Amino acid sequence: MNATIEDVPQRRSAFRRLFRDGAALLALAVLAVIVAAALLAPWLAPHDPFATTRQPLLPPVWNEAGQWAFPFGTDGQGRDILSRLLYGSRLTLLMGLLSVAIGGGIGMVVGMLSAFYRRIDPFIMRVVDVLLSFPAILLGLAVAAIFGTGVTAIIIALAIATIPDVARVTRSAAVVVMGQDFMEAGRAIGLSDATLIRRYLALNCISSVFVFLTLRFGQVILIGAALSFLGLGAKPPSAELGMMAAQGRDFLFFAPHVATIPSLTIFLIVLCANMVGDALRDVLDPRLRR
Amino acid sequence: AQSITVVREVDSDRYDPHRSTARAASEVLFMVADTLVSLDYDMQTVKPGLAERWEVSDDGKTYTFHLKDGVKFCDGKKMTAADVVYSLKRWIDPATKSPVAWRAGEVEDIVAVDDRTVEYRLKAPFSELLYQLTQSFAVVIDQATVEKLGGDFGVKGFNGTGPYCWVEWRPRNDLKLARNPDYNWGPPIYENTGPAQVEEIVWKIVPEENTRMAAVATGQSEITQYVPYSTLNTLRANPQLLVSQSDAAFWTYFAGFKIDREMVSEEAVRQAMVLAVDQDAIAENLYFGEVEPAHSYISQAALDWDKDLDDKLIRTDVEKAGKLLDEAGWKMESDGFRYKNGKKLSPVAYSFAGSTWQKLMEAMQGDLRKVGVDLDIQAFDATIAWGKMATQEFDVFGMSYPYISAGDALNLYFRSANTPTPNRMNWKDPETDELLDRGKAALDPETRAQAYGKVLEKVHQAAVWIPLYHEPMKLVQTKKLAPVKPHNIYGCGLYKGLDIKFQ
Amino acid sequence: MTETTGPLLRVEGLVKHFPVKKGMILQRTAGVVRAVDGVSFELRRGETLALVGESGCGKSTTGRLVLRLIEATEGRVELAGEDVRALDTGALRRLRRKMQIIFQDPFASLNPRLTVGEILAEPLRLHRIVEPAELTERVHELLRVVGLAPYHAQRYPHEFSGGQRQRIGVARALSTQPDLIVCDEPVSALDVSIQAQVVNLLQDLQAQFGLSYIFIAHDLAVVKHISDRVAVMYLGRIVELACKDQLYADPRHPYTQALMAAIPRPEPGAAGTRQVLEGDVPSPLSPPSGCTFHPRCAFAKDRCRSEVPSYRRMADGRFVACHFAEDIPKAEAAVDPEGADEPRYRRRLAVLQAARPQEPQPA
Amino acid sequence: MTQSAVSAGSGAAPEAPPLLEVRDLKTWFKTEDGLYRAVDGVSFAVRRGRTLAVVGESGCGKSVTSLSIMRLVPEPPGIRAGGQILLDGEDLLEKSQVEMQDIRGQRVSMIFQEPMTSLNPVYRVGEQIVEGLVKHRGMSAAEARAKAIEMLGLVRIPSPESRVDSFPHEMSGGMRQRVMIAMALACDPALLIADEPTTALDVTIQAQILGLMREIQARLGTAIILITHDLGVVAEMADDVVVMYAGKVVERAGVRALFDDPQHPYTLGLIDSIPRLEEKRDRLSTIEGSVPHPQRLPEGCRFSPRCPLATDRCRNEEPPLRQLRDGHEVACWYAPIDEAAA
Amino acid sequence: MAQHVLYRLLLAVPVLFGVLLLGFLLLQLVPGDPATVIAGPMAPPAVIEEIRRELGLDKPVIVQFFLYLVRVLQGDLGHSLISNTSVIEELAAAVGPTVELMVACLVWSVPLGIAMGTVAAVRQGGLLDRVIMAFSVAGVSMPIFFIGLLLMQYFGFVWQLLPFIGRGGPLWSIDGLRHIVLPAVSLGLIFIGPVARMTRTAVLEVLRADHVRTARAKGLREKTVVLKHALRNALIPVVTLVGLQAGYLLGGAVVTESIYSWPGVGRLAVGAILSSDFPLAQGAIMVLALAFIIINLIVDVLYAVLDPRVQRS
Ligand SMILES: Nc1ncnc2c1ncn2[C@@H]1O[C@H](COP(=O)(O)OP(=O)(O)OP(=O)(O)O)[C@@H](O)[C@H]1O
Ligand SMILES: Nc1ncnc2c1ncn2[C@@H]1O[C@H](COP(=O)(O)OP(=O)(O)OP(=O)(O)O)[C@@H](O)[C@H]1O
Ligand SMILES: [Mg+2]
Ligand SMILES: [Mg+2]
Repeated sequence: MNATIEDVPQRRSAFRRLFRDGAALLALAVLAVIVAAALLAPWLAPHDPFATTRQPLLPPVWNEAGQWAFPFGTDGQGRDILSRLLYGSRLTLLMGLLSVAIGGGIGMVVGMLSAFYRRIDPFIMRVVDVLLSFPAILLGLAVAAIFGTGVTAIIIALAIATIPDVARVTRSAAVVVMGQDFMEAGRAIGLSDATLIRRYLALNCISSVFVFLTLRFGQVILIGAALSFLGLGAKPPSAELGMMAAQGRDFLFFAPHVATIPSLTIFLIVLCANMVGDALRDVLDPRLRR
Repeated sequence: AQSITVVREVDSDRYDPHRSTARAASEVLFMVADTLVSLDYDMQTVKPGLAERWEVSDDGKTYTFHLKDGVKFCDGKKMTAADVVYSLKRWIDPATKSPVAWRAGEVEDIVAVDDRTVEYRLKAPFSELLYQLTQSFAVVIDQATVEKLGGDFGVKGFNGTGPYCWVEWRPRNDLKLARNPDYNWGPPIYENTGPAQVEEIVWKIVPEENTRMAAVATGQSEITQYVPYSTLNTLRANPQLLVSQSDAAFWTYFAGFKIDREMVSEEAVRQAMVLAVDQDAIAENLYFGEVEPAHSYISQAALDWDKDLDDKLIRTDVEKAGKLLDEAGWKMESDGFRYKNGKKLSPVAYSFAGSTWQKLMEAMQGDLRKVGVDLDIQAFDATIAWGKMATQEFDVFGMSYPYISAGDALNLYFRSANTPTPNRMNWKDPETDELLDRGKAALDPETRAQAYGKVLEKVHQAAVWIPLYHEPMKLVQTKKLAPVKPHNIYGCGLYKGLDIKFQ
Repeated sequence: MTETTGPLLRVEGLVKHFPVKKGMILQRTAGVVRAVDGVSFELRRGETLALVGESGCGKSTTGRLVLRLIEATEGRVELAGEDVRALDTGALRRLRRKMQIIFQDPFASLNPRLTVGEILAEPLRLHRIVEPAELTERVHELLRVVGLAPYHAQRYPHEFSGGQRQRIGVARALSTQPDLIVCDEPVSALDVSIQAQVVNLLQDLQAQFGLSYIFIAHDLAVVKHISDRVAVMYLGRIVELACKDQLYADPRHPYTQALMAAIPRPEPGAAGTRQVLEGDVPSPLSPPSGCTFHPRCAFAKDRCRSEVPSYRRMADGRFVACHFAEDIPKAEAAVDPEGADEPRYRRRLAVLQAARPQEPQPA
Repeated sequence: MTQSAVSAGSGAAPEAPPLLEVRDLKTWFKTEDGLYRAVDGVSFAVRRGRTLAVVGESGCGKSVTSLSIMRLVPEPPGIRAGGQILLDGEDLLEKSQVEMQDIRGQRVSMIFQEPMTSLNPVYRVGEQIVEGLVKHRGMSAAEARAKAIEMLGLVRIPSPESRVDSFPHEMSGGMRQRVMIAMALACDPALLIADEPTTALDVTIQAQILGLMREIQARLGTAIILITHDLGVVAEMADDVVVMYAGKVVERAGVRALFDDPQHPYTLGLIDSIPRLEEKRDRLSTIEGSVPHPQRLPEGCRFSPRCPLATDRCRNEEPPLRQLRDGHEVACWYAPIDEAAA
Repeated sequence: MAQHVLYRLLLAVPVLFGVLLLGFLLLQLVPGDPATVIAGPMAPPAVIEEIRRELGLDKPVIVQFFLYLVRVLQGDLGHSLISNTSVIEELAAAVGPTVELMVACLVWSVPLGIAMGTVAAVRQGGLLDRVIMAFSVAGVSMPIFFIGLLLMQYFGFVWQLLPFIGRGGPLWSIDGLRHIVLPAVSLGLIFIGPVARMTRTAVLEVLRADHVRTARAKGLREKTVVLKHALRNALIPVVTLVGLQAGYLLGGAVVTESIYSWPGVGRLAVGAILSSDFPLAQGAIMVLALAFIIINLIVDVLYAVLDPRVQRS
């Protein structure tokens, strides 16, 4: 009897399909290279990223006056931009990752609880609305004013700013899941709320939240950079891409590489994260599939 | 429509001469009001201002000023000796809470002898008085306006006798001044003592230095002194622009030690740190050679600088710095920093946020790293920073200041009475106080120079500061304007702006 | 206790009002949906009671109330003599073993993130039905019972067709060895050919395990095939409850009659004669006064407009909620159970069935 | 394969050419996961004023067939892989989309399964009916509105004068489906394709809508292609029936012939697996297994894996649609089944 | 619909209150002490104490908040600690330019973004779609200050086409227009991306909807189908999302205003927070939050206009 039951052919797994999207794959590869380079900064960096030299504002090698010793040139204090870039990416990525992880974690829990316990939903959503009324940059400024400037302040601000968005996204995903019969089936079996939330709700929301967080990761880095730009930024001597861009701004008109190279690196990281996120969403969100 | 725009970095909190000490305030106050006496470009010669002449009594305690005739306020009211008296007395009135009242000396009384004569009586001689009276704190303002506007004086309006009149201030955006057409009592340092030659001056706030540079380069601003050094060479190469410079560099940047803090209480440590910092490199790399590296606490060209000290100044010597630290018991560990009794040599430095100080501190940090000192920089935004720097919680602080003479600088920073601010070093030394008193009260220049010279020697020896650089005055202007000669009084390059005119 | 003699399930005066809330902060109650409005019935062991009625009449809500998946507003539910509504969380969870549910939508009723094995093992583990060592064995057995193969345990729900998923749902319901299964339209979403498979499966399982079903459906033909008794619901109330033969042969409530008349029969030429019920189902937010069916009822009198008919037992043992149940004329379209001719294709079918390999009987 | 026009099933005169004839229609989909031969050689004909029912299980290609006639299959991923769709002799597959715009809504109309979502929620129903009239009939706004009200009256919507200004969400499902019918019939099309028009509705409402469709057909003489999987609806509505399985037509017959004398094992199983009110059975007969996934179509006869009679020939060779007798065609090597064996 | 809007207005009250509370609390926690800031660096402790008392800073936090609320309700936001001007006046002067900038940005970027998104959706998978999507993903990945600086460098500095410092005057004057071009373009460029993406998604979704199939089945022209039946419906989610993106836009405005020295609320807020000008910062945050609420109110009204389904409920 079983021989006659046709099974549905297995759909290509999300990852296999992701790998067929050339652009996304490239983006993923670039991102991987950047992450690896950032991780290996101490071994890759040709110079001490904090050591000043007597050659400020050296242009990059593709410029006539460039020197191979400083492939991307030097900044206003004669520090090697490539080395600072490597270390800077580290901090920037860490900043993005941590704030997205913290904010995303809290936001997800809040969103799921809100969808699961409809009683507290209106209250939570009002709080989320209030939080949403604070543009991330203002939040960043205020938090930085409290905790002092520095990466921690930015991470806290960005994490807080991430919470309401993630909570919303999670909630709307969770509300859809809540409406499905298997939630009721789980309850009918006698599962506790905690198990239902963990094994049923969370597992089914996580992919859309994950996609959102991938996209959010880029945004967070952008906002972080903007915060640096507005005068917060990491504490010297540490290097952070946004801060480097802001410092390079002083030389924008005649030594543009000091600002553009870190800016472009930010752009590249965010672009890749967004492209991967887009591709993930296309793959994981069947509604948008072609 | 002969209007010019001057871009600058920061705004003042208000434009009340007695309550605003920022350079941003003085820049405008010099234009909208006048002082009794003026200072010449050499920063040493006192010239007439509202007073056409003056006498000093033999005991140095009484100054008699004879005022020019026909001076009027912007609102058309005639200025008299009573206005002068009112203004100066408001300055020293405790109710005004002026942070710069000390600059007026120990006043016994100021009286209007008649409409055009003012007598300034001191309790003790004050050799610097005339210099102080050239500053913007000593401008003459209109009592009626002050009383009418109350707290809004210098915010919503102003009434002075300057070559320009107050039109409108939009805080943090711009401040508009219009020419006073009746003006003809300009100081003789200017060729043009009559009405100003442009109709309107707009002081515009552009915090980003790069944008300011671009603004002059593209003609959106006609003149400014606030361009980044890094761009000066580019600007000099621009045929439409003119870069001029005042030789007097009486604005000094330094890092001070709080000498009673454990970390930097040893003279050897301080000396080592001074030795480690490479001012020449900083001037060259950070400022493109546009500033004068400082090894002295005041410009060596300033009045009463002690020439004997020239050879005794501490110059960069990294090796010697290391040796000093070794001797003092600070041992280099494997992480490249020095420790003593398990404590890392990591002094906390407070500084202003913003690119200037950030770069400067980072450069120092880099230099100090080389001798195993880990400078822990904490930067604060201007308004917080002042409060922070009034505390006792840091080891090093970054500061810059304008001065006219040795006496001006030393009396400000090294008096015991001036702790905790501006004497943030906690330099409490009776001998210094006595020498300063002597210099201040001296009736002849030699005595004064000698007294101040001693103080200079003492503090240099104790290595209480790391001098960084003396900032010269550089003006960038479009060639559409006739060349403007930079002044350096209180760092205000345009001073009264009487020589600004289109070609 | 009267466990062995009494009915397995007794439902009395079950009411569920959903408040319709307005406002996000103050949550005023703007009205109530009377989803279930005084439903009473009994269910014996091994019996199948069907709930039929149009969409939104409260069938699913009733099923859920019985299982206490949602809290009732009023009424009493007794399972094997135990008051379900009075149980605390722990006791309720233990009781859940005894009552299970099967859903309509085979696509939404299985957690897509768990393998079939995990789905089936979950209740076994939770209620400690088997020793952990025997877990896999038991999962495989369950799969076999519903006609799937053990190797299916490693797969995820999306790798199955609708019919297969419905079988997994059935297996999950069976895993706790329940006494009662609420089947909420278990075959509505399936194709005809698959529908028959699942209906047969349910019947086989009932015979094998002595299950009781509450069978929710709107297909009266399927209901007739599977159930013992049928309850017809209209706007949250049972309007008629009777043995299936009684009901199909002679429906007494005008709504039951209309419902039966409306079913398209797979008999060419049968249409055209029947009378069609006019109008739409009223909103449960503002049900009509009196008998809620009166606006659509061909026999409505003044009394129907004002007086709510009681839910009463008629002489022949059925329950009905109509003032004039005895007087309503017999419907033309009523079904004569033995009335059908042997179809012409019977012999051909027999060939087909003969050719088919013998169906395995569930072990 | 029969290329000639299909003649009547229940004795009607064969002389009139069919209104629409579909010949060997193939519509495939090319997707990331591979090629779906959703419709793979479908032929049937619709006569004027008559109803053709298309039955089959979910996914067998009923909707794709109807959308192919309307040329509404999105391309890509759809591929017109072959065949002809002759409307009064014109091949619709050859037409450009712009030409099709004049045919759709005017000569061929369509109504869909979901009355809840098939109307645009942001426009009043009147406006949505008027659109077609203005486009195809060139009516003025006032004329079109009058016509819309008339059409709403025709589909028995109470007080059409006010209902014409309602939004879809203000109507019940049954009413919306009536509006859909009014809209489809507004321009007096010769052919109406109804894709499961009552599946989403309650039985009582379904009965209303089906009655309405019969009535309107009688009045306007519109030919109808009725797509459904409910054999009850087929029996009630159709004149001719096409049974589809996995993208193919397996049997084609007049409605009586089909119910009384089904020939294909699939049709047979289908008809017997539905429980009937009139009879009492212990068990339903079933068709074992399930519909093949369109990507795993078996070789040969597509029903062969589920067919108890299947032989190697069935598994290797695809049976063509053969005419058994007048108007009754079946795609099975063994039809008619030898009943002597029983 | 009026009821709907009124309801949304009522809803905004608790949000606004929360914003006030948060703004107040945030600034309560700030380490800098307003009294010290006012008194200046050299003031003796007694003076600072007196100022504290004047400002009510010695009272419990709750009382301070209550007093603050009372004052706010009376329209008194206090005085700037730095410039001593009335906060309301400073804000009033800054709101205009910010609104100007927002309008100038939205007026071109939203229609263009919607057009681009629609075109991309209609040409899904085609070259144009890819180009537009590449552009928009680049747009959302670009740091706003980078765009601003690039535009400033080329259009302002290198080619000297447009001024880039401050506001030139009201929008209807030539100078005003010239000055707003660069900020509005910078801000708009970061906004086009999200709008185009959202529109594309929404249009794609609507194009798949049953009612669009109905419209096609009616024989309507493709243009009518897309513009009348798809776009109108797609605008509903787009409008909502634009509202949700208001925070993003406001954040962008803060940076843009800083880059171009645009005298708006964003710049004011940054300056005030950086200089611990508490009353001004509180006021500016409130105004920005208010702007957010107002944008969302406008969105709600638009939503009601676009979607007849909300009008009754
Ligand atoms: N959670 C809920 N909140 C508010 N109303 C509800 C809720 N659940 C159900 N209802 C309403 O209660 C009524 C009965 O719903 P129920 O799902 O029981 O109907 P049903 O008979 O199962 O219909 P169907 O055949 O469509 O499944 C409906 O009007 C429905 O709108
Ligand atoms: N746009 C599409 N892309 C890919 N495959 C499609 C598309 N549209 C339909 N199909 C496939 O074509 C096959 C036939 O679909 P169709 O909608 O015609 O079935 P149906 O007979 O109408 O089923 P139902 O009764 O469920 O409506 C299905 O397997 C489906 O997956
Ligand atoms: Mg239901
Ligand atoms: Mg279909």
